[in-house]
Amino acid sequence: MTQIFHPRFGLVVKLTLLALLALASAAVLAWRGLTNEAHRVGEAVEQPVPFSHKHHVGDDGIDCRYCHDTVETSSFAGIPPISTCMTCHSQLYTDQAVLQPVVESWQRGVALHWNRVHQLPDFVYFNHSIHVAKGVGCESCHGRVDRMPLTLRTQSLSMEWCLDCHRAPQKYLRPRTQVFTMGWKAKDQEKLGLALVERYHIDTRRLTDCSVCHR
Amino acid sequence: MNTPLLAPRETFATLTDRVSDITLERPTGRLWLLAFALSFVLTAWLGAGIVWLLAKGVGIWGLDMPVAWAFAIADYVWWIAIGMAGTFISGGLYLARQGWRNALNRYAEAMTVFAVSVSGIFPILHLGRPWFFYWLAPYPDRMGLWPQWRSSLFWDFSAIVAYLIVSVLYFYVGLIPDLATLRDRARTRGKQVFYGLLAIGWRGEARHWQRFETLNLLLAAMAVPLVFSVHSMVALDFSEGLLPGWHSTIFPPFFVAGALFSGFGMVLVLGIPLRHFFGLGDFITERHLDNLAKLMLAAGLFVDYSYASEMFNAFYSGDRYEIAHAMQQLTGAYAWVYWTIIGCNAVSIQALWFPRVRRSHAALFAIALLVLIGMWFERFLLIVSSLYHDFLPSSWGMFYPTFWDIAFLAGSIGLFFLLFLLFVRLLPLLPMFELRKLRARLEREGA
Amino acid sequence: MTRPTARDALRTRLGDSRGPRYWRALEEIIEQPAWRSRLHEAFPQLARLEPALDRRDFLKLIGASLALAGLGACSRPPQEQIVPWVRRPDQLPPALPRFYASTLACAGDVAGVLVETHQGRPTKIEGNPAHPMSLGATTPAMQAAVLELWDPDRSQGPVHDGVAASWDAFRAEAGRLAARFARDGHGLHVLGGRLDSPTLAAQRDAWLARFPGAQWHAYEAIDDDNALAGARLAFGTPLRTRHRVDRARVILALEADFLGSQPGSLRHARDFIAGRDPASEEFNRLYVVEASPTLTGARADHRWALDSAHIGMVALELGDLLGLPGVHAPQASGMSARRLRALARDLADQRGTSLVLAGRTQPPWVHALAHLLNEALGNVGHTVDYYEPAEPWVSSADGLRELTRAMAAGTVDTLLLLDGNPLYATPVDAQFARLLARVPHRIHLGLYRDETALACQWHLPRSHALEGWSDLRAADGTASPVQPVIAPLYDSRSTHELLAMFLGDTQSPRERVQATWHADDDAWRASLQSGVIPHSAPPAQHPRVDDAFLGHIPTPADQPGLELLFAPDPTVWDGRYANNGWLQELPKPLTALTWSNVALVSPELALAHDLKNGDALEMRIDGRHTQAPVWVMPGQAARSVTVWLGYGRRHAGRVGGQLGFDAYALRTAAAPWRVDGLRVNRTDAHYALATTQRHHAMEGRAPVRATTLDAFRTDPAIAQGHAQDPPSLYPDRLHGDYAWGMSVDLNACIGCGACTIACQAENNIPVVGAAEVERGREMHWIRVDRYYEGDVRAPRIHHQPVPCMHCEHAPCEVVCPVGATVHDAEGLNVQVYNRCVGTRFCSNNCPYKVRRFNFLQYSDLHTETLKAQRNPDVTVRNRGVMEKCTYCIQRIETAHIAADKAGRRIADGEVLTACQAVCPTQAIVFGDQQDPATAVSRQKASPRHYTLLEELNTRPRTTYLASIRNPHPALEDDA
Amino acid sequence: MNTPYESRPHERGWLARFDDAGALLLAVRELRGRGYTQLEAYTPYPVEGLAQALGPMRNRIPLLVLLGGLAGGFGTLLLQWYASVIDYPINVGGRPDASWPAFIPAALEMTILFAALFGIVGMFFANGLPRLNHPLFDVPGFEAASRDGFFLWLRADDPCFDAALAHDDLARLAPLAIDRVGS
Repeated sequence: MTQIFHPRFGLVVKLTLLALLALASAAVLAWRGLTNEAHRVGEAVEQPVPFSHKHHVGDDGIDCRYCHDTVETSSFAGIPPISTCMTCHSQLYTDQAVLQPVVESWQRGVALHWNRVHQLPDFVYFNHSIHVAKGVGCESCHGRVDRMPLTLRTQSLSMEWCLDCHRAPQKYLRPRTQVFTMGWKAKDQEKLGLALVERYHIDTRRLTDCSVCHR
Repeated sequence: MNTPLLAPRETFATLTDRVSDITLERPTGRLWLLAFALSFVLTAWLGAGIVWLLAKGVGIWGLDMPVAWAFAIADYVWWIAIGMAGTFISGGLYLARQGWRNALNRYAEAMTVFAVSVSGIFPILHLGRPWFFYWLAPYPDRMGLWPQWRSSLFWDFSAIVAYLIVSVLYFYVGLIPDLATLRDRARTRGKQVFYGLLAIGWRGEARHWQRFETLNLLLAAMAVPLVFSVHSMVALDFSEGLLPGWHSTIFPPFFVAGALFSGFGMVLVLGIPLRHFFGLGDFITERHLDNLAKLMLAAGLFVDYSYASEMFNAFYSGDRYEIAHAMQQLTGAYAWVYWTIIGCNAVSIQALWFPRVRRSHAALFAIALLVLIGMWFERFLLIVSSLYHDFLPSSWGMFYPTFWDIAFLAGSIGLFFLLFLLFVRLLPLLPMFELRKLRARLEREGA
Repeated sequence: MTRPTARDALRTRLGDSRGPRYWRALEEIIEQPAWRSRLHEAFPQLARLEPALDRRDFLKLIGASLALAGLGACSRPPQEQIVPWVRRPDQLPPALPRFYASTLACAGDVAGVLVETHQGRPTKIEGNPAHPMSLGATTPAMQAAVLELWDPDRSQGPVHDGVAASWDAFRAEAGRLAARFARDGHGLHVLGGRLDSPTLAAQRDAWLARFPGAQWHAYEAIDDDNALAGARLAFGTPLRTRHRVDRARVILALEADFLGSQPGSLRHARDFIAGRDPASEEFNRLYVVEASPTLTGARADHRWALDSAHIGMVALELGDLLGLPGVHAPQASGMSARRLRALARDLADQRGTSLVLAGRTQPPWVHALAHLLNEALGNVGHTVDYYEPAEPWVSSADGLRELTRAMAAGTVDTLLLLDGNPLYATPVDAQFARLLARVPHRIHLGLYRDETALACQWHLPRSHALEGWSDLRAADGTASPVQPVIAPLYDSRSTHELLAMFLGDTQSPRERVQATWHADDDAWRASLQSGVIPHSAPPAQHPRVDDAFLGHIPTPADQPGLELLFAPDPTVWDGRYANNGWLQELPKPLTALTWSNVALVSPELALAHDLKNGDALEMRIDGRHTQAPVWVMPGQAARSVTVWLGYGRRHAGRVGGQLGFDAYALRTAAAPWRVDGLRVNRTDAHYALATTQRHHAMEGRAPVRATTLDAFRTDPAIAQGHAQDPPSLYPDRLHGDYAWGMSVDLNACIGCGACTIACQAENNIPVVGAAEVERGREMHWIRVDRYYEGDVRAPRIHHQPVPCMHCEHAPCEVVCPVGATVHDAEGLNVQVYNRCVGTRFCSNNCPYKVRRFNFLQYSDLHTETLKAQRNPDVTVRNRGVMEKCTYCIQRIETAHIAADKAGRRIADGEVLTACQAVCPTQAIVFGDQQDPATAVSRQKASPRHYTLLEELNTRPRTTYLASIRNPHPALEDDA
Repeated sequence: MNTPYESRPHERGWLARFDDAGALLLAVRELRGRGYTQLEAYTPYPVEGLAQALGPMRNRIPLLVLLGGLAGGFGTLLLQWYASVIDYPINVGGRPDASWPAFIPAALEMTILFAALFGIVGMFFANGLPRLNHPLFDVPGFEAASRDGFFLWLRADDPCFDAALAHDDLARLAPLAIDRVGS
């Protein structure tokens, strides 16, 4: 009888098996990475006009509600009509090239198409007004927009992420007066949070119910 | 019947040569090619069905409200039940030290592996959104969700996964020594490499044998509770429901018996032709067939008993819905199915009381076939008869199978035989090392 | 020996199925060769089992379904965009729905509505509580108006000689015609429909003045000629009748379907049920004499089946017994003296609080007689009064006759067809198609390019009722404004605008309507907000009946043969809603049929001709003939065969074409409602009928609990099962701040099916098509079950709406392997579509079978207009997921958020489920059952309260109140 | 042609073939008696007592199976409890969060699965498989070991191994053949 395999062949076989295993798991991870978000966290989104929250919020100190004026009344925070932009930009920087699309939109009356940054699936029913009313700061989900030259997402917006707050809102709640302030910090978040849960009558029993977000 | 379990003329050498030559030397027969072609066509039909199903949805089947489960689930239960006998023969009879199992367990196990694999197709494709089947498995997902542990479907999912993995490995481990034999006897380089790789360098060293035997014993000891539990889980898929006819505690044993019953049927349906075409009379003797027939009869009688007790319980319970369900079975729209089942599973097997019938291969084959048919109808009736007339008369309905329901049933049979025919060509039909062991034992007993 | 006749055979078999015992499916009584048919049922030959590849009609219906739909989940979602306003219109935040008061005229009835709009898209119709003929309720047809608005098959632009044209082109044409007929209007004919819009009436007068000699005809396939002609017989003038059902203690309906197909049904139903509260002393009693069962008959305490021809005789015999001078029946009605005497005494005892109604199918003299009886019983001014219709009544039959005569004579030069489909919807003997071809200039205004449109040179798209200004007058004479809730989707005009074009009237549409009412802007705005024009209803009159008509009452020729009856289709009416998927798929009351009409035959007839449901029946009546599928109707009068109009459309659109059979082919202008001498014979052909309920017997399981008033008064708990819930092994899980529950009062439900279609509109429930319904795959979240009880010839009929029960110990939840259906803290059994993988075990395990599964891609993801119709607050389900009633969770959550923001509790009645809101009789009550003060808690405290299948101990949140009948003591045994 | 008597660099020992299990067993006992420890016996089927005769061996398979079973079973129970009580308690059909009876079936299946996996993997490791290349495969006639050959390998790494003596010791046991292993 003679050898069928070269001495080192055994090693080759074992390595191949390991390689296959690694490949499979890599494929799964890659697939999961791809399927869930339209664009990744921290990835600035291309816009028709390079609108800078940093400039408007950080430098000029314009309140969120000046543009997103339905955030307290409606599920949709509201994307400002061009007329809102024109309140200032009919005087300021009117000749700036970057503002051309806005000016045109205003003159021609054709709408401007912004690209969504915070995008949820259709079966998720998020309501801004209730979150604002219960003391969830803009910053908690949108990050420090006052430091964003170009708007980008800072949170994954995955269900797990939502649950993190819905399971223990006290970790993030702030007084209603501070909802729109950027970079606000509580001295003792845990203590304050629990107090606010009390004060704002937040029924934590149902916060993780499916029906709260899905209909 | 006292014919020896192994023809005396078969020595270590001869039996090894005869069995291994079937795979190594024997040319591919025309009959095999024919069978292969046929099963290939059926499998292709299944393939087309799967594509169409993924494209359109489960609506291509005849499912409706209230009958939201039908053919696919019946097929699933039928196949997984057939799988059971293999494990029982190689595991249960091994523990029971039944020497006659040795000739059978290899192809019976192969049957198990293929039947379980085929059955696994159905529960997945039966989902409304098959591509999410993995949501039944617990894994850290982005939704922070888990399977719903209380559902018998989850229990069944874990049972199938465990059963599939264990039975495949059990089958492979048992093959290793025989693969070594094929490696050593192969003449062409290709075969040497093929079997050499599969045999992973088995040499038959005494200590290796020792560990190998321990493992085999333990696997056997685990395989038996495994199959029983698997079929209990399958039963719970129904008895966890509150439908009249489903909500019953006798289901698990009932299913186990039914599984053995149909399993032995399949073992015979496969064994008799194998024995005939490959001249394995020396190994699969009259006595083997006789024993199988007796086992099938025993299992059958248990099944018949559960039919009886089902009826009795229905009427004894005094529960309106149970009684109505029983009456539906006896006289309702599907009564003809019920009586077919009785004919196949209760009446036909009574012939097995007579040694003459057990000795006639044709009769045995025919009865086994009837049993298989009867058991499929039984699964079908079990599912549909409870669904089509449940609690509120207003929602009563019927089930009408479609072209595609048939396609999946026929296709699955095709796929099973496709795999089995490949097994016949590529792997040893009988466990040579166990036969050698048996030969040695017989000699010792003889001396 | 001699074979007994079929009739005897039936009697003997019926003999043992009488009395309290519930009888089984009809097939079991009229013994079919049972097992063969069952074998067929179980495994029909493969021929029937299409490989679903050549499903043209189906594909057309749902639009090409996207292959591998769900596999989309494996790619990144597309980048969404946000498009802001340039200048935002001054209105509420975009995400909140707004409601506009308007009025709809559907299926011969008029009621005020509130139209819900999302970002300017009308998505849902609610009744207008301020409108006397709605009181917050709507009919199924009104619910479906939204789908009609968004129907992609609507006509979208003017067409001239088959090629696309423009309104300018037509304006020119109109100008020419106007000039031509300005001096002499002869030859200019207009064919309109029911004249129920004051503004239209005004325009009509203007028209006739502007074009002297021009003629205006009005035709409706389903008219109320008999009622008005009857009033003319009785009073000399065609007065309209107002019925005050709520004041009536004893009601006799002579084939009058006042709860169903008659105008004012919504208000009548509310009033009728208001008079049937078992808790109060007052409890009315309803006698119905009719040939074919109607919703009214189904609710009757005594429903007596009698062929339509002899119903008048009953009225006469009754008048005789009541001692009315000059009243005597020339012929016996066949109604037993026992019944008549009891009925007469009952009516006489209730002087002033009784009420006699006659149906539109009865000849004028029966109506006149009804007026006479009401007068004799002193009901005038109490339960009934009369008013002069503000708009002159034009007889539909006369209108058609005059027009066709003129067309035949060739004196019609230009025919303007205002919104109607006479080519299809006219009796065959009018030969409208042939005559129309002779008219030189044919102009059609309509919502669809239908049969008539195709036969005209000019077809002009009409604006939908939700797209234009108008006004309408309801059955009680109340007028209310119609205001646009959306700009016309297509290049269309309203009827008013079209007429204005000819009249050279330059007012804006709004001004025109406002002008009709001489209302200043404030008053006008006020009535737009309330949805009612104040003081618009004509004053009541109490004229004396002139009984001269008694002199010449025709004696019905006592023919042994069959009589053929015509009835509007319960859902598609005269055929105008043929292309409306919601209405097509809404199960028709009593039969649960969808997508087709049938010929209703009595069990006796079925037995005599060995007919079973779906058999093709050949019907001949002097020369006219057609073939129709049979439906064996329990309670149908022995010699009456009823056919529904409205099917057999040839150019209805992609949904409504080629369904059912055309009953107009049997109809004549002279006898639009009933005709004698029908001959039928069975053919071997068979129709596949799509029904949503196949078994109508309760099998002794009593899902519906009913008892008589006397029995209930002696033992109020008679309908109840266990006092409280049976014990359970499981701990009681604590509830949230609210415990939502629902109660359905079966004593109030009249089985109209409005809840089903309202739910469909609210919850984006897809239409699946006839083939799928036939398979049992309809998607309705709330179904109305019908059960028959007792004698096949005179069954008791029960309705039971069944939504999800939201069981506290839900069987469905335990068996779901992925937790896609679970409970929330407030007791809702929630279905999480995006988690569902579609094992369907939940449905198998639901004892109430209320779950619905998307076996295929049912919801249309492509047609833009259909997408625009959807409710944005409800997820659109794709194939492969389970769905079911959610208690309108979107409405609960909206209320929740509003209340939570304000830091208050949700008030009782703040959350109305869609089914609850639409119900004309308020049979459905929803609310927090934890709070004893809420309406739902009070209902659940009633002694009539019971739980469906309570022996299963599923602890449902949806429970029922038993139904109470009030039979005449002397006729207990005689339903 | 070389005689067996001179020793070589790659000496691996001698392989003797016997005609049946009995003879092999005797030979093993004999050689053990002479103090040889590094013996290996190759048979076409498991021969009872042979392994023991070859000297003490460690067979940890049963222990591994036990451990695997425990891990699988309790691991599954723990996971189910954690998921439905700690991580995301949801009201399912009004059942308690920790529905122990319902947790058992899956645990049972996983017990068996993991026990089997541990056992099989353990067997491979303990037996040093896969081992595709082995000196014995060079020995002519060794293929009979998987047919009807009973072989005894006297390993060169045996402390008291001396090529010549060992060969004689083997020859004294009247084997069918003696071959050199390795070269």
